[in-house]
Amino acid sequence: MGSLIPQFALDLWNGLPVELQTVVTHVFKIVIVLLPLILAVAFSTYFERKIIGYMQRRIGPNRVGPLGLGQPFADVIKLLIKEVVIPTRSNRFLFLIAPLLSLIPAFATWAVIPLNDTFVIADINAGLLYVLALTSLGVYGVILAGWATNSKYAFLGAMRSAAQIVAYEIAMGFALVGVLMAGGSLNLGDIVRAQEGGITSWFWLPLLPLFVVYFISGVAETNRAPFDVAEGESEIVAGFHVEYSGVAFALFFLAEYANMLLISALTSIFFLGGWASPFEGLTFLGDGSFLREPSLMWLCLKIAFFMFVFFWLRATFPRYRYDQIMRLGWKVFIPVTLVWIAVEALMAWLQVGPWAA
Amino acid sequence: MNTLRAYIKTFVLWELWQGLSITLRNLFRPSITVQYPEDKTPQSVRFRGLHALRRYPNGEERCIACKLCEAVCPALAITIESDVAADGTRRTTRYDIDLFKCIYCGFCEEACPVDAIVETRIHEYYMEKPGENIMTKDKLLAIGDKYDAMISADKAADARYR
Amino acid sequence: MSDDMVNLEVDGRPVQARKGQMIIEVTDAVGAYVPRFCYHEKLSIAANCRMCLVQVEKAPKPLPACATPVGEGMKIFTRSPYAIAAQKATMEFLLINHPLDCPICDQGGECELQDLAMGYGRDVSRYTEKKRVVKDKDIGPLVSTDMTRCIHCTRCVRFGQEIAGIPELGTTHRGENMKISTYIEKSIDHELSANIIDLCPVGALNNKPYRYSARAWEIEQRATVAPHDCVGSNIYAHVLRGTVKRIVPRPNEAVNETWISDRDRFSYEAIYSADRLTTPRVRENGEWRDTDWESALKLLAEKLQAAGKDAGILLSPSSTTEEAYLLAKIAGHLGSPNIDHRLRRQDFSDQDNDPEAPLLGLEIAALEQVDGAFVVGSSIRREAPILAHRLRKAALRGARVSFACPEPESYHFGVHEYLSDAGLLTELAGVAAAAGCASNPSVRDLLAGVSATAAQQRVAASLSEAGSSVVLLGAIAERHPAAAALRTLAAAIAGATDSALGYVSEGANSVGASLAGALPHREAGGAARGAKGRCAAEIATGKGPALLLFGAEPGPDVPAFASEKRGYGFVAACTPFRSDALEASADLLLPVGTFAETSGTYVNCEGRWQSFAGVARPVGEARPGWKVLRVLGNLLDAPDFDYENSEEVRDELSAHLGSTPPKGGYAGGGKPVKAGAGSDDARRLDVPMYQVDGLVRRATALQRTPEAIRGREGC
Amino acid sequence: MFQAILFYTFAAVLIGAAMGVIFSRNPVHAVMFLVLAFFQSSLLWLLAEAEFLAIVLILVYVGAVMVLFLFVVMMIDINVERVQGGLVRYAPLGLVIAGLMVVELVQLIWARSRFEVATGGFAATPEGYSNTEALGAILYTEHVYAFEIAAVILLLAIVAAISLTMRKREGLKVQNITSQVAARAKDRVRVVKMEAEKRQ
Amino acid sequence: MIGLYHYLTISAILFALAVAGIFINRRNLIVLLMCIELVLLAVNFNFVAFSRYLGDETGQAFVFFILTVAAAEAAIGLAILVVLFRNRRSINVQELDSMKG
Repeated sequence: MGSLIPQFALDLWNGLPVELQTVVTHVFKIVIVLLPLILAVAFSTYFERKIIGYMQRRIGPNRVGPLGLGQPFADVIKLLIKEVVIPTRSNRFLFLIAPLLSLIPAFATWAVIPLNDTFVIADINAGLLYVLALTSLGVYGVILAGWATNSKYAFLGAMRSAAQIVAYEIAMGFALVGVLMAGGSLNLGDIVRAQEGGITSWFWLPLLPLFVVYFISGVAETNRAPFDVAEGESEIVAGFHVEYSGVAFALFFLAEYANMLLISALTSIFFLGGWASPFEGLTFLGDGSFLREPSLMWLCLKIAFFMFVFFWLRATFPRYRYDQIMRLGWKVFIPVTLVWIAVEALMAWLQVGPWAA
Repeated sequence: MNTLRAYIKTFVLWELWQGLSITLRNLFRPSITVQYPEDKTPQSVRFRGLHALRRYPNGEERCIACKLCEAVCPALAITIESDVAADGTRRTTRYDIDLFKCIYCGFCEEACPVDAIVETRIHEYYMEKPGENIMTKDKLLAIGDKYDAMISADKAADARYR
Repeated sequence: MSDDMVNLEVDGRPVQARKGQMIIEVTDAVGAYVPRFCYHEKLSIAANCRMCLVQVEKAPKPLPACATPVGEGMKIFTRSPYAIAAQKATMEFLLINHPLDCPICDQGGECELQDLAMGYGRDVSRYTEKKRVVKDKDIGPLVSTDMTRCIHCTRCVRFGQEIAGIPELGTTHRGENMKISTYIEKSIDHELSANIIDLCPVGALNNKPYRYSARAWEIEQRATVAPHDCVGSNIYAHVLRGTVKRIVPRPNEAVNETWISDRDRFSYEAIYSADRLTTPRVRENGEWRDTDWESALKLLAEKLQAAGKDAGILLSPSSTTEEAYLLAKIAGHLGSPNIDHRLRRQDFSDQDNDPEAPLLGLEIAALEQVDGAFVVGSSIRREAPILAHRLRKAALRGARVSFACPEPESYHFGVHEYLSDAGLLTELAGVAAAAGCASNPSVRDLLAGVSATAAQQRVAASLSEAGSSVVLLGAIAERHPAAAALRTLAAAIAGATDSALGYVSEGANSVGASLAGALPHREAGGAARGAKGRCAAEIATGKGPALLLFGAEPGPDVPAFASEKRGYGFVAACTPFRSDALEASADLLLPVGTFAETSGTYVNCEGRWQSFAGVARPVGEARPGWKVLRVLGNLLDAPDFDYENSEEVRDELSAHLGSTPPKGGYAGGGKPVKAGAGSDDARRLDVPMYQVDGLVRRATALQRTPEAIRGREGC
Repeated sequence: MFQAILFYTFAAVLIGAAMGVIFSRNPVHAVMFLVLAFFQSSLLWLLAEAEFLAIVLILVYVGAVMVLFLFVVMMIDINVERVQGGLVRYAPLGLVIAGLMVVELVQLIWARSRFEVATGGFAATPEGYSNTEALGAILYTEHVYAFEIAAVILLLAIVAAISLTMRKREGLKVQNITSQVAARAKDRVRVVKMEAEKRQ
Repeated sequence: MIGLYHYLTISAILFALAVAGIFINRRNLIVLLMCIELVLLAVNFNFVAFSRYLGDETGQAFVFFILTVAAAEAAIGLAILVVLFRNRRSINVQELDSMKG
């Protein structure tokens, strides 16, 4: 590696103050994570339409570019050149800041997500807490967008969505309590490392109820179908972002898909062993096989799988009724997680599962 | 026993899996999409699209301003004004169809005693400016003249079933 | 139960009927509908369509219900298979020669044949032979013909013979060659003749101006009142998208039965004439230009305010009562008594003896019950065709109806006496002398040296011998230069022969205008004005700062006011139409609605208040007259002018008038009246039938009739 | 130096946000300013290397309590004009008192600092020190009773808040979803056999 | 070097502002509650600063408890406020002078 970079560049780099070096390396890391992320968001809209299309025995986008692959770019360009209409009597500042408020936490959370054993932007000890703290911030974007629009539909959508997010956050939090009990650390890298040893030693098996609850709560948290009452078009037009158009709407769109990717990544890390290979223990694959090696590819595959499940759910289920969503969150998921935490404590005490030291 | 089974089904999300399996199965089935502008599904000769006013072969307008189409129109899309023509016959001075109001039910066609108003198979049309949705008598006659062959062929094909 | 009742059964229901009634009258009374074409309540029975065949028990054949008198114990079946088969067979024959061109027939949708063919016609015709074709006739500008459609019910023929009194149409040839036509090629010319349009059950006789312009089902029928004569015929306006398409009679036995005059039927054409004034117009420096209502009314208010008690107001006698009342109120607010509606009157010398309102003296329906009638100074067939029809009915009953009129007119019934040789005044004086009025102080001077001729004596005798009789004063008498003397004489005759005295007043609403106080000498309700104003003739010929013409046109309506005689500083006209004379004499033209566009009330000659609502959308910026006057009143700061609708105006006036009906007749007595100078030049006094008001003058179809042409040539 | 810049920036924004809280006419703006204030505090605590508390502050305050505030502010329809009417009237008094307190406290602090030697920064943390771990250690040992009591207080707060705002609504029809899901056609539909009516 | 006194100063200013806020917004119950949160934040600042200064985590443990209790207080305070508003249609402190609920 070192030889590839000219000496004068290295000299220049070493001549910089340490603080500046830190800033530059971090910015570089952030760009490395964010660019593919945004690209992934763009293409996940394409794959969503394709997958749902095929599930409904249609083709999906196929006009822009080969196989319709240019569709995301066409969408982006369209959204970028559209006018941002600001409703009269709306709160202009909050109206414009709200999309950013929902996008920033979705991206900022990626700071603590380890992409493989070594690469993570910020390897902090309280990583899990950081994730919880930032995911809880996403609600501000929604609630402010709804309120600042000064429209009853938007406000209703925002209220629904905010209440839903708060409700499911608790279930998510409890599920994560189970994860940190099993992983023994708040650091995400450590949690992944605690799952080493093949597909059976990943946490999804001992924490199966928590895994299910976490992922479904994640779906609810991102306001995706079948939990998308916040934008239930049959009742409240489009929910909190009714009046948003152009770039402002694109940001909400971006935030939604970034959140989906985030939930997928977090589920992979917490329950499916992150970058670990599912074939880790299988010796017949040969010693040097890349299939047995833990790598970024496995994480990406896992994320892709969960993204697929997001689309699959959307293609399958009709929209939940709002009161039933709340019932599911408060009366089913929270008790289930609490019970399983107790069961987990019992298992830890009896030294079974991941605690069988 | 049944209760127990119901509980187990609830906890393993049995019905949700059933639903998911349906969509997953369909994911691998061939799609039935028709690539519209290139491929078109076959059209019945009775297809009810854009309206046209017809003429007799000698060029005389068929419409006699009996206003039966206006009366039968359930959407009140047709507006007719009539008067005595120069040759003493009964003729329309105005024959407007509001395409925004029209529901393409074909009643006007059925009501017409002289087969003057017909609905053609044209369905690919558009408006660009406000007011273009009003089909005036001139526009309708022009369509009738232009697609006379198609209209006559459709009428002939459908005649034995009427 | 009296002897002349019989018991019978209709479709199993026991019914009682008078002897001599026809079956169809009984079935109609019990609501069992029998199809018919030729039968009509107002016409004689012809029984030539055979559609009304019903089954009567024990009768060997189906009997025509319209021509079979009821009998005791008769059992009638209107819906039995036998009856229906007979009716269907009749229908099949009727349809043999009918062209079935309903889609282009104006009768389509309101056609009796079409309706009944739905119930009684066959799906498929069995007739394969050649159909008969009849050449159309041109019978004038009012009625269009499609004689191939005729089913020979002869309603039109019977109407001519029985109602109009002149058999204009008739049948020629027999059997399949039978035709309805005028015997020689000519127009139908009677003033009621267009009623055959309504009578014709098929599309053979149709409304010519209305031809092909609308269909029965898309039309809205709105009730209103005809504005051309003092009868106030009840009419329906048929309105399509806010425009009047035609007028048909609204049956009202007390007023016009089921007939209306052609004038009432076709005058609507004028509403959409090219002469229609669509925006307020003002003359500035001799140039006419359009303006808006606000500035126009402000200008008018300013001028009227400045004129104050010298302002003059002339209104048409066909203005609604509300308009008259509001004008009187405005005049009162200005302090000006110079308001009048008696535009064509010349002799105002005894206007204090005018009755409260120029009433007919008896009800219109009672006119056909009189035994004697003496019509003075009225070509009544043209002035009020419906009244003439009532008189004809009376004459046919045996009443002796006499006329004294300088204008020769043919009457379609046996006239008892027609006094026209000497002048009107002389003839009337003779009759008065014959009636024994010499002792009457008011006419003593007039009768000095007068001896009655034989004809005059017969007239007097016909009145005094009659059980009930009436003396009617017409428009010519009112316009006569010696009107006061004529009226005094007529009153004396009426008094001496115990007859009612009545007026056939001008315009549609002379009675209403009089009651509303549009008079220079009386206020609303009949109280005398403190300061007497100038009467119509004086206003028209006089001088002053401002004049408001309401609905009246200089020239034909106000003969005395022509542009060159104009002595007013400012002349404003509220009028539906423009005319050259108006543009020459006026400074401001305000477009007001015609009778079809305004709501209002006409009080007819028997004192009947008939209110109507606006039926059509106003043309251009024309506004109902009462609204214009209301705003004018507001601009003049007149108190109590905040009317929401015309009903409030009417109710205010009727509350003002109280519950006692107005008095008609003659209010004078005692004081001798001098005969005014002037001749009865009929040409000058008579207004041709189709020239009476602005609407009629602009009704194109009416103006093409022979009557109108004669009238124009006569003028 | 770098740290000082960050500190002063965050401190300035924090104080500005606090001013915003007390001077905003619109309660929603006040809440948003308060959120900003908490965020800045959290950043300042991060600077002081109190990572755990910084994140918990965000999690608890910004993520939960302030959302609650926002909910309440948005849901109850406050007449802002009427409620905030006295702002101008009381502002001078409030500011005078605040200024007095600031002067006194700051004087006190800086007077003390004048005589104290330790004006320097905080003690450096040892290598491998985990704030979270250290805090956990004392919470679960020394302060375990207090910790339990705090948990009970939280539970109590939940119960209290719910029971306060719970509203029994008359005539509300509630579904029993379990029974709905468990329902089968044969339980609900009864096929009744009837004799066919005789022809009249 | 940023140290204890900086944090104490911030805390003092924050505290004073919060108290001023209580004076200024004495009509609006919600803002009063928010000012109390600010007061608690100022207190927490002191605890954190001293804990770091003394190198003793007990101060931070206290902050933890204060956060807990403050959250509970906010929840109950808001619940009371909502009930109050529901009954009186007002959150103006000066109008809440009746002892009867």
